Amino acid sequence: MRLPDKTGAIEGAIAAIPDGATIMLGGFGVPGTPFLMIQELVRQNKRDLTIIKNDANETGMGVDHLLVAGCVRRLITTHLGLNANAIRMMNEGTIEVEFCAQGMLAERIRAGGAGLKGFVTDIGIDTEMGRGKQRVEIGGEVAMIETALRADVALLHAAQADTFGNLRFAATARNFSPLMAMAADTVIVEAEEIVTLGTIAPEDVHTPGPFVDHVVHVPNLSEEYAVVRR
Amino acid sequence: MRLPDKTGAIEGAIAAIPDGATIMLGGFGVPGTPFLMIQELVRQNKRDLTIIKNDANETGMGVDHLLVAGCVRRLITTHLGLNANAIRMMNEGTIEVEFCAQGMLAERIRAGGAGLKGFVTDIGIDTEMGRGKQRVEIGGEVAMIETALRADVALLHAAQADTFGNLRFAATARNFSPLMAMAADTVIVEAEEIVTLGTIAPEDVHTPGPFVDHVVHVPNLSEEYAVVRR
Amino acid sequence: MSDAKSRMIARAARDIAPGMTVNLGIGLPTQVVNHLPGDFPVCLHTENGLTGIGPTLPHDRADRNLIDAGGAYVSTIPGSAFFDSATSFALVRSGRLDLTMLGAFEVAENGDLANWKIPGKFSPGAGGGMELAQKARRVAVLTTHTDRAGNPKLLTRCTLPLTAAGCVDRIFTDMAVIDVTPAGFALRELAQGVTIEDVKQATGAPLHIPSGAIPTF
Amino acid sequence: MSDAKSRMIARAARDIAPGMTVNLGIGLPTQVVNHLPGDFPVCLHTENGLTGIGPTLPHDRADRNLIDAGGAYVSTIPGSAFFDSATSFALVRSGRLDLTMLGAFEVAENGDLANWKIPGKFSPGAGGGMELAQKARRVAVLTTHTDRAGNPKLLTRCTLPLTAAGCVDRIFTDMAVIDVTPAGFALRELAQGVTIEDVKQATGAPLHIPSGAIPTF
Repeated sequence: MRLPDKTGAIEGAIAAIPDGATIMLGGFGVPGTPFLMIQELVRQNKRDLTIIKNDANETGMGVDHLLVAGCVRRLITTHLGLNANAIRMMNEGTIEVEFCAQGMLAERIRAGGAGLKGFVTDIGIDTEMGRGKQRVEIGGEVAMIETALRADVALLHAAQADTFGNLRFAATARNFSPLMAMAADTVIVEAEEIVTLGTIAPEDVHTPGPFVDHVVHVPNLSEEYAVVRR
Repeated sequence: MRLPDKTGAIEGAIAAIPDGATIMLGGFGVPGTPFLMIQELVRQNKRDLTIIKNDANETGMGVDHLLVAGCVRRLITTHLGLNANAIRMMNEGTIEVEFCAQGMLAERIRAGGAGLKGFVTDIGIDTEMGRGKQRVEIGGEVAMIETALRADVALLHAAQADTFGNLRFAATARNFSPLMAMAADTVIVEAEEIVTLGTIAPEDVHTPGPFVDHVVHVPNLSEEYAVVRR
Repeated sequence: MSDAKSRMIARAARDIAPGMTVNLGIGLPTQVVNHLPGDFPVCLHTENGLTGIGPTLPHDRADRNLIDAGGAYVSTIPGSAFFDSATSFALVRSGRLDLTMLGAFEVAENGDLANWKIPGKFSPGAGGGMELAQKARRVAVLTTHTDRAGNPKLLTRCTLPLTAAGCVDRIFTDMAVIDVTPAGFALRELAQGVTIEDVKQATGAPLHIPSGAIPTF
Repeated sequence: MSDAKSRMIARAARDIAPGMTVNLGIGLPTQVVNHLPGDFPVCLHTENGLTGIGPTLPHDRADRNLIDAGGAYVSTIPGSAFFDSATSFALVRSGRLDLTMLGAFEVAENGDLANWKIPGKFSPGAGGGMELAQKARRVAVLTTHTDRAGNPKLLTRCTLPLTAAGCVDRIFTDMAVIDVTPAGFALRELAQGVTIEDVKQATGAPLHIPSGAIPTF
């Protein structure tokens, strides 16, 4: 046996994403955000997207390009504090925003990726984040059901990928990416380095290749990857 | 800052486990089973234990020593097919056995480790494994609640640990261990090799040190670690 | 192994398409891999935490930490990955397993599968079989057409506790290839030397026979 | 920074015991680390996936992929570990976080905390604060005793949306160290030059004054 090759070009991989798609984007702040694939979404003028990402980056970078270009209908996120533009669009009603506690967003995505329907938790039960959520009793205690999240597509940035899609992430760029890799019908990864099969030792794989559909090479990173404006 | 040292001796770490404790044991078959700590449990004659482990190893090894010595009251497991002794004790009523589907056992342990109360799934819904489980409706579909599992103690075998308890597992010896490391109040790890802080690169850690309480060195493995009798 | 069994296994191997991720259950299904060409592009999964299973190894060359879910010493190939049991079943339940091939005690014409328990006789626990059966995108069963006593294993309804309901897509036996369809069992192929009547007689449920020639394997 | 604020931060640092795993929230709490001895045995956690946070780095020496949850460039120390966001919050929710120190808009005498939303003015989302507040074994708040307009932040009941109910154990302010007890706020220590009366006046809820001398920080 040999493992299949999943490498391809960024344009074609992104072209297959329809308008109206639900898209998970890796990244917490700058690290892990797939800036080049986001730019390609904007270039191909995708419309009516639901975006699932920890944050909306900052004004002028990443998710903000999608917002400004009018690609986004709905945003599921944990924090918009560094993007005044996103908060303005939310307040004006230009975009819908669903807020999750950060660990709840991570866990909802993981539940989708683990083929579960949801999970039972007491996080936020005494807060407005707990409103409207289905209650259940376990062992005499009342808790809430958080529903699993899945997406049509996940766009992820990896430090290293092999041709089968085994992935390694750098430092805190890992964050939501391994979870999103499990939770989308199609997973597209931009990798700074693409290596031959066997270069990544089996013990050192962060995301196993079977979760990944397409690997695109991004040898030349845009300025966004290193710039922090704060 | 520097990270605390958690290394110690096997006898003391095991001595703190009371009779009646619920103990998770890593391992799927031979790989990952903490045979030396199991032997120490037997030597210290712990009683009335609830053991959570994928399988009961084989007759004459690992969990079987605990069964033969009468240490076990209850076993939560997925498969006893290679231990005729365990099946006999179950049928005779000498031990209680609770069977889970394998991925459900893994996920219940992970849910405990993730501080969740449980999760919602349809696995086994049409089978006798689904009997007696609380039903809920999500998105118009009926599913079941599987409750989280936690333990007083997890006993794990690692290939490598640093003095803070960052762990690496070998090959398929990983299996349930990273999940159990999150799901027990006290986590004791026997490691074939103990290395200085910084030897394991931060990107290459399988289980982060904060989940681990005690690390004991087992430079001389017993015959059980390599013997397969089938 | 009988010639018929061996042809059944070889025939099952032809249902593995290039690029698939596949889990081959303990027993007969494990042997399907021996019938794949050496450079065939496929990813084999085992539920104890490995994708990219390489050849089985003799004990003296084995890595003591590297087994498959059946306990056999296996190896890695370039691109293999190890992961924990939760990730392993996440892969199964989230739809990333294109195909599983499993053994069976009984298969019903509605696709119900029983392969883990015989009350009072055999109850070792379900292991990972339930999730493979319920969640793999495609479930194939490899089994002798009848049990040792000659009783049919393909039935109108299962009598044993189910592994999963309505999960089986196709059955490979030493007599035939049979699909589970909305109308029940449908004959697709015949083993060499086996007649339609032979299969009908050995099957404990109605068997739909399509018009036209039935291919042989 | 005022001398009083700086002493508050130094005092908070003394509540970190050797061997703890600690999450220091964005803002004032982050600065607590500067008051720990260089070889102090503690593990700092940040919710974007790192245990063992090392010193912050200037931009020109930073690793672009290595930040804390506040976006600051940080570094590793020997024994650091990276992990994904689910594992990071598993650590928080499963009780492995011995202590978190958080900022506050309001704290109530029953331990309720509000620090994420001011309806109509500030609603950027809760980030990771809810789980830190609800699940860390011990929750300390660092805050100025009053807001910029001089209004008390320690109240009988919170008026803003809660981050978590009944979660706060101790409050460090520029005026005092106050514990949340079953009987409400209890004064433990006074900042230099601050009187009991000063604290009472600046607190929007009854303040229990223990008998005996009140230590100063």
